[in-house]
Amino acid sequence: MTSTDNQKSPTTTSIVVGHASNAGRWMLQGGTIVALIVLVLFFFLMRPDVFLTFVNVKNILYQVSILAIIAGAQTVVMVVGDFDLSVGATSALAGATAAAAMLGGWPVPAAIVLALIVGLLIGLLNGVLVAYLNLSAFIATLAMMTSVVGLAFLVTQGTTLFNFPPEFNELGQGKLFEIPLPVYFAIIISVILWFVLRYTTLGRRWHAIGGSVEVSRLSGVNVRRARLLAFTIAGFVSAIGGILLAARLGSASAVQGEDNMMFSVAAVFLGMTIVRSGAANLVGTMVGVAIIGVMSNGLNILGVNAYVQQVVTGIIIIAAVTLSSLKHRER
Amino acid sequence: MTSTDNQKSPTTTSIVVGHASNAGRWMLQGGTIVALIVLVLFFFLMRPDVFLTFVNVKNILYQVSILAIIAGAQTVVMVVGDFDLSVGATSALAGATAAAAMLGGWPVPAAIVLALIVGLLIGLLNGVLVAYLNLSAFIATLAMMTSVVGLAFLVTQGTTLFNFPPEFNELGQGKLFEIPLPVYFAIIISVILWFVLRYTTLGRRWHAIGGSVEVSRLSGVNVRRARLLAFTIAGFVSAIGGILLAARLGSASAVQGEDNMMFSVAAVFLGMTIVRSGAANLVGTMVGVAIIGVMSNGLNILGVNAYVQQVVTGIIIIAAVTLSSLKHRER
Amino acid sequence: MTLLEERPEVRPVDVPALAAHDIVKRFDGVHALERAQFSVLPGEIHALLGENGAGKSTLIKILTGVYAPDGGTIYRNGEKVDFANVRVANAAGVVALYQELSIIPTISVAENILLGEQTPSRGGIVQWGQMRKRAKAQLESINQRKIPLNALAGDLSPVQQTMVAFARALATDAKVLILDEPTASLTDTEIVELFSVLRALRDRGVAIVYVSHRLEEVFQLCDRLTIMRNGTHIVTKDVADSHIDEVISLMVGRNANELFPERGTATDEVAIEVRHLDGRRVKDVSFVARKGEVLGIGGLAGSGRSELLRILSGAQKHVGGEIVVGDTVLPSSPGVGKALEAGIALVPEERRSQGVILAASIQDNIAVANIPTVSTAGIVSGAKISTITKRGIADLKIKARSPRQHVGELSGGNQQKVVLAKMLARKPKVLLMDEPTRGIDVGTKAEIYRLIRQLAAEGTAIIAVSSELPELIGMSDRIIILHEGEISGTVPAEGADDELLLSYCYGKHQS
Amino acid sequence: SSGGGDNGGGDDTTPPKVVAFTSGNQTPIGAWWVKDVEATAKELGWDLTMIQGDFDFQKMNPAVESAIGQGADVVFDGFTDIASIASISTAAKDAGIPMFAVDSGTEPNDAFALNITTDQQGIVDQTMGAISDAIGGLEGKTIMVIGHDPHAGIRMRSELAAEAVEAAGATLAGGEIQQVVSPATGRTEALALVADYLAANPNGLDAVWVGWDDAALGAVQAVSEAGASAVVTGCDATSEALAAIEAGTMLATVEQPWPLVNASVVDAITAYLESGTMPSSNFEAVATTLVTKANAAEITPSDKLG
Ligand SMILES: Nc1ncnc2c1ncn2[C@@H]1O[C@H](COP(=O)(O)OP(=O)(O)OP(=O)(O)O)[C@@H](O)[C@H]1O
Ligand SMILES: Nc1ncnc2c1ncn2[C@@H]1O[C@H](COP(=O)(O)OP(=O)(O)OP(=O)(O)O)[C@@H](O)[C@H]1O
Ligand SMILES: [Mg+2]
Ligand SMILES: [Mg+2]
Repeated sequence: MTSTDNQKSPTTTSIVVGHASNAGRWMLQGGTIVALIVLVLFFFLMRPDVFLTFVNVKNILYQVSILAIIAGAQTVVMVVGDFDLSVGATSALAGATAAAAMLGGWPVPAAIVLALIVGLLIGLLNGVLVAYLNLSAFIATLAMMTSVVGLAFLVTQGTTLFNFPPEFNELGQGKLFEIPLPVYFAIIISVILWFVLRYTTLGRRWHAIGGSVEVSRLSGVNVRRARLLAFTIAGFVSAIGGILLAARLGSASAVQGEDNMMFSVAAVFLGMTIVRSGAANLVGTMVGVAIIGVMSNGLNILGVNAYVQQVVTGIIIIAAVTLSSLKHRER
Repeated sequence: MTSTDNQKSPTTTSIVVGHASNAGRWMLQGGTIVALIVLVLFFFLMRPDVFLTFVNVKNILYQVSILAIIAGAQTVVMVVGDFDLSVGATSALAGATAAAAMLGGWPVPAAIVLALIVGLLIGLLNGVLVAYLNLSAFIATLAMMTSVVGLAFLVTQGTTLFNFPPEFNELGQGKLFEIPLPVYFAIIISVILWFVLRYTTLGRRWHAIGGSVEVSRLSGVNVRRARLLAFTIAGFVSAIGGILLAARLGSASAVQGEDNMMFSVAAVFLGMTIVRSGAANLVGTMVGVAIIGVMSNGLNILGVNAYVQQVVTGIIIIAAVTLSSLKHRER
Repeated sequence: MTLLEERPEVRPVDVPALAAHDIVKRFDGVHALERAQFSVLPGEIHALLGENGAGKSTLIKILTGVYAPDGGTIYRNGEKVDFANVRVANAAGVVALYQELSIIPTISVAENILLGEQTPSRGGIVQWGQMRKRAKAQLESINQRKIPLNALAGDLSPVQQTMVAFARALATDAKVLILDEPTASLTDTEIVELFSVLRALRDRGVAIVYVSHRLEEVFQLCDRLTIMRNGTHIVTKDVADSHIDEVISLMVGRNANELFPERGTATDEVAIEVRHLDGRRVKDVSFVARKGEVLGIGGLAGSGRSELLRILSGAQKHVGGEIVVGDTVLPSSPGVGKALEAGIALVPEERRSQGVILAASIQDNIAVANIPTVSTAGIVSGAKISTITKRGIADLKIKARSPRQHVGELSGGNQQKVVLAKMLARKPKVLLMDEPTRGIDVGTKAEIYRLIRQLAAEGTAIIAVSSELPELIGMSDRIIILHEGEISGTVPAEGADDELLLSYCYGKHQS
Repeated sequence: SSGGGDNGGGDDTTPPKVVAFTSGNQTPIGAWWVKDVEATAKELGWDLTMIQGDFDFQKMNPAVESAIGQGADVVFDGFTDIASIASISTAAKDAGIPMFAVDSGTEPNDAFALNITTDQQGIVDQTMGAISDAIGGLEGKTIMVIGHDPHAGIRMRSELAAEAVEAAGATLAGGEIQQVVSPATGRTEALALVADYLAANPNGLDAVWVGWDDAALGAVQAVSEAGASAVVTGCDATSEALAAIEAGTMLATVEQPWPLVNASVVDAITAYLESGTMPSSNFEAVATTLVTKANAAEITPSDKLG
C-alpha cells in the first residue's frame, strides 16, 4: 500500500460476473419443471383419452388444492430458513375445532374464526419457541406436532365429527363455473402469499433472514419479529387448509390430512431447485405441488398398485431433485 | 527488512488459563439431565410403590431398547450435520425382510444377514444421494422413507407377518439375568457407536464434517466418503433395530415402529443440549431416550388418558429443550 | 485523489458524536473489555488500533447494540443512551460495517444495499423502482458502476461483496460510521475509492471510526487515533503527532522489531514443479519453487491467485498440465488428503469458513488435519493430539485459555495461528499460504513472517499469496504476478520495484 | 400380604387378576371397549390391569408381558390382531395363563382359549347381496373393492368380496383390490381412488364395495361429485355412514354386535375363573346385521356404543 500514483488505476479489473449461458443454466435449473413436463407427457401418452381431459385436470386441481395451501404455509417458513413440521397437525386441529364448534351450535362464521384463531395461536407459539427461545425449528415444531395431534384427539374425542351445516360444506364442495371452490381458495391464497413474499418489506426481510440470520440482524432487521410472523402466518394459513379439508370431506378427524406435512415439505424442496439462489419460493412450490398431484393421479389412472405407487413416488421425488442438483456438482 | 537471529524465537507460551465457572455452566447446560431427574422424581413421588421397582425399571429399559438403537443410528448421521428420516422405515423393512425370508424357509441366520444387507443398502443409497449427488438430506431421506415403506408393504403384502422360529423370537424376548436381551444389544451397540464416534479416525472425521464441511475438506478429510459411511452405518444399525423389534414382537409389519423416526430425532435433539458445542452426541442421545421412555412409562402408570399423554409429551420435550437453550440467550 | 493526499485541516467540535465510558465486557471469564474508553468527534476519522484480541470488534459491537455491556455507559452527542439492538443504534445514526460479515448471498445486490429499515416502501409494499435507483446511486457514489443490481450478491467476487456491504453502510445516512477492517479483502483500487468516500463524509461532519491493521492507511486517512491493549484504553492522540514506530510499540506494549526478517538462501533443489497448469481461470501456469524459497504470488483481485493455490492443494481439480512434488506427479484431482500426504499444505484465504471450525476446540481443529498422524489402526490417541496441540500453541504463541477453548472465541490473529498450527503439524514440504496476514496486527504479522523464514530455513518451500505489495516484497525471495490467470511477470523480491509489479498486475507482460 | 389380616372380615378369596389390553384405544370402538371392560371388572370384582397401546406394539407388548409376569389369572385381548401380539401369546402360554379375545384375528388360533369375532363371509354375503339387489344382479357389472391389508378383518373380507365379484361374473375394477395405505388418510385416499377411476372410465363403475365406513364415505363423495350412479357399501355402522344411508347417498353398511360379543367373552372368562371350564371351541364367528335405509334408524352407531 505504499505505492504512490495509483490515480489512474481506478478503472476496470475485478468484476468477473458472467451472464453467459443463462438459457442453458435455466434449463438445468429447471430440472423440476422438466420433471413435471415429462410426467405430464408420459401420462398423456399412456392415456391420451383421459389424462388431459377437463374432468381429470379438474380432478387433479381439486385433489391438490388443500396441499397447495398448506405447502404455501410451509414455503413462508422455509423462506426464512426454518421448517414447520406441525402444519399438518395444525390443519387437523383447526378442522376439528371448527367442526366441534359447529356441532356445539356455533354459527358457521364464528366457528371458522375460532379455528383460524387456534391456527394463529399455534403458529405464534411455534414462533415464540423458535424466534424468541432459540429452539431449533425442527424439534420445536416436531414436539408441537405431537401436542397438537393430542389436542385434536381431545377435541374430536377420537371420533370423526360430521353433520356440518350445508353452507360450511359448500366451502369445500361447492363449484363456480364447474371448478370446485377450494381450487379458487388455493389460487387466491397462493397469489397473496406470492405477493407478500415478493413485494412487501416483510417478505423481503424473510428472504434476507433466510440468506443469513446474522447479517440481517447486524443490518438492523428485526429478525425475531419477522420469524415470529412467518410461523404465525404459517399456522394461520394451515388452519385455512384444515378448515377447507373438513368442509371438503364434510367431516373432521384428529389425523385428517396427516400426509400434507410430508408432502408440503417435499413440494417446497422440489420448488427450491428452480431458482438460482436455491431458496424456497412460491412458484416453485406450486410446481412441486403439481408434480405430486400429477404423479398420484396419473398412477391411479394407470391402475398402479398402491404400494408400488408409494415406491414410485419416492423415486420420482428423488429423480426430480437430483436432476436439478446436477448443476451444483463440483468436485 | 532486517533482524537477525530468528531461529530461536518461537519459544515461550501464553496459555491464559481460567477454568472458573465450569460447574455452574454445566448445570445450565445440563437442562436435559435436570429434566430427566425431575421426571424421575416426579413419577417416583406419585407412585413410590411402582415407579422405581425392579420390574418397572426393567420395563422401561425393555421399552426403549429398540428406540435406543435407532436413536444411536440417528446420532451418527446428526453428528455429520445431516438427518435421516428413513431410519424408522428402514428398520421396518429390515424386520419385514427377515420375517418374509424366514417364513419363506430361510434359516434364521441367513434371514438376518439378508435383512442387514437390505438396511446397509438403503443407508448406502441415502449416502450416495446426500454425499455424492448433493441432495439435501432432508428431502433425500424423506423420499427414501416413502419408497422404503412402500417396499415394506410389498414385502409383507400389507399384512403383519408372524410365526417365526423360536430361536429368532428368542433374540427379542429372551432374558439373561432377568434382563431382556434387547437391553444388552442396545447397550452393546451404544457402546460401540460411542467408541467409534469418540476414539476412531472415522468418528473424528464425522465430528469435523459436522463442524464445517469446507474446513474438513480443506484439511484433507474425504468428506464424501465419511458422509457416505455415516448414512450406511445408520442404515445398518437401523436394520439391527428393526430385526430386534420383529423378534421382540414376534411379528413384522410395514409400519412397525413408525414413531421411532420421530422419537429418535427428538432424543438426539434433547441430547445435543448437554454438550457445550451443541453437537449430537451419544451420551446425550441416551439421556434423551431415557426421558422419552420415562415419560411414556410414567404417564401410563399414572393412568393418564392417551390423548392427554400425547399433549404432555410434546410439552415436556419443549420444556426440556427450552431449559437448556436459555443459556444461549443473548440480546 | 491519492492515498498520500494531504490531509485537510480538521477542527472537530467538542461534544463527541459517540463516546464510551468504562465499558466492561466478559465472555465466559475472558475479559474482552476492561473499563474501555473511546470517543469520536463529528467530522473526524478516528482510528481504533490494537493487537489482535485487544477488544476492538467487541467494543464496536457494544457501541452498536449487538452486545449488552456488563458495565459502563455510552453517550451519543453527550446524552446517555442504551442501544437495545442494532436497529435502535442505527436509528440513532450509529452504523457499523462489521468485521468478516458482509452480505446475504441469496438476495440481490440492490436488496443487500437497502436492507431492513432502509428498504424503500409505501404501506409495507416494497418500491422496487425506487430501490434500484437508490442502490444504483449508492454504488455510483463509491464508483462501483459495474456491479449488477439484480445479481445475487453471492455471485459477486469477494471484493465486490465488500463494496456492496460498504454501500449498505453508506445507505443508512449514518452520523457515526464505524468500519471494522473494511480493507482487509480489498486491493488498492477499491481502497482509493473507499478513502475518497470517507473523506467526503468526514467533510460533511460524519464521525468515522476506522479499524485497521494496515498502519500506513491509518496515517494516510485518519485524524486521530486511539490505541487499545488487553481491553483497555492506552492513548488517544492526533495522528499528526504520532509516529508509526511509536504506535506499534504502544499497541504491542513492547518495542517493535523490524517487521520483515532477513531473507534466507534458497537451495537449488526443486520442491514443487508446476507445468502448464490450466484451471477454471488459471491458464498455462508454469513455475518451480525450491526448497527454502519463499515464492510470493501477486495480482489483482480475481486474477486467479487463490484458485492456483486451491489447485495445488488438491482442493480443486485442474483440467490440464501437471504438478510434480519431489518425484510424484499428482493426479488431476488428488483431493486434499492425497496432496497433504505428498507434502503440500494450504492455509486458506477465508479463515472463518475455510480455516477453522469455529464451534470446535483448538485441539479438535488441529486434529482434523492430522488424523493420520494422531492415530494408529484407525484409533485416535488423545495423548498425541494433546502433544501436537501443546506444541502448536507454544510454537506459535497462541493466546488461549486452554487447548479446549473454542476457536470461535479467539481473536482473528489467534484463529489464524490455529490454522497455521494444524498445517505445520503435518510438516509440509510445500506450504501454500493465501493472504497469510489478512486481518492480523503488526505484532502477529512480524511473528508470522519470522515463522515463514524459519520454515524456509528448515527447507520448506513456501508459496504465499498477498494483496499487499510491501508484504509481498518484504517476505518473498521471488515474486510471480498473475494477470487474468496467466503469469505476467516473475521478479526477484530483493529490491523489487513497486511500479513494475503494479504494471504486471494491470496486465503488462514481462518482456 | 403378610400383615393384611386385620381387616379381612372373612373374605379369603383374593379377587381374580385380569390383564386386559387393546391396541385400538384411539378408535371409538376401542375406547368403548376399555370403558365396558372397566365397568365389567368393577361389577364382577376383578383386579383389572388395563393396558392401552395406540397401535404402538413396541410400547404395549412389553407392558402387557410385564403385567403377565407379575401374575394373572386371565389375559383379555380386545381388537388386537393375533399377528401383532405373538410375543404376548408366548408370554401367556409360558405362564400358563389362558387368553380370551374379542375380534383378534379372523381364523382359529391356538393362542386363544377363545376368540369371538364376526363372520366375514356373512358380511360379504350381506353387502354383496345388497349391491346385487340395487344394481340388478352382479353379472357383467364392474365393481371396485377397496381394502386395507394391515387390518386382518378388512383384509379378509375384501378378499372374500373380490372372490364374490369374480364368482358372480362381474369385473373387478382395476383388476385387483384397491388398497388404502394409511388409515389416517383413508377417506381422502378412497376419494382419490374412485374419483380418478371415474375420470378415466366415466360411468364405468356400478358399485364400490369398501371394507370399512370411513373410507366408504370417501367413495360416496367421489361418486356423487362425479355424478356417477355407482352404489357404495361399507362396514362398521358408524353414525356418519348411517346418516349417509338415511340420506340415500350410501347403499348399505354392516352392524357388528360388539356388545354382545364382548358379553359372551366375559361370560366365558367368568366361567373359567369360577370353575376352570374352558370354552368348547376356541373360535366363534357371530352373525352380523345388514344396515340399509330400511333399518338404519334403529341401529346404534358403533361410535356411540359407550
Ligand atoms: N463471542 C465471544 N466469546 C468469547 N470470547 C470472545 C467472543 N468475542 C470475542 N472474544 C474474546 O474477546 C477478546 C477481544 O476480541 P475482539 O474480537 O474484540 O478483538 P479485536 O481487537 O477485534 O481483534 P482482531 O484484530 O483480531 O479482530 C478476545 O480475547 C476474544 O477471544
Ligand atoms: N466457483 C466459482 N464460481 C464462480 N466464480 C468463481 C468461482 N471460484 C472463483 N470464482 C471467481 O473467479 C475469480 C478468481 O478467483 P480467485 O479466488 O482465484 O482470485 P484471487 O486472485 O485470489 O482474488 P481474490 O482476492 O478475490 O481472492 C474470482 O473473482 C472469483 O469470484
Ligand atoms: Mg476484530
Ligand atoms: Mg484470493
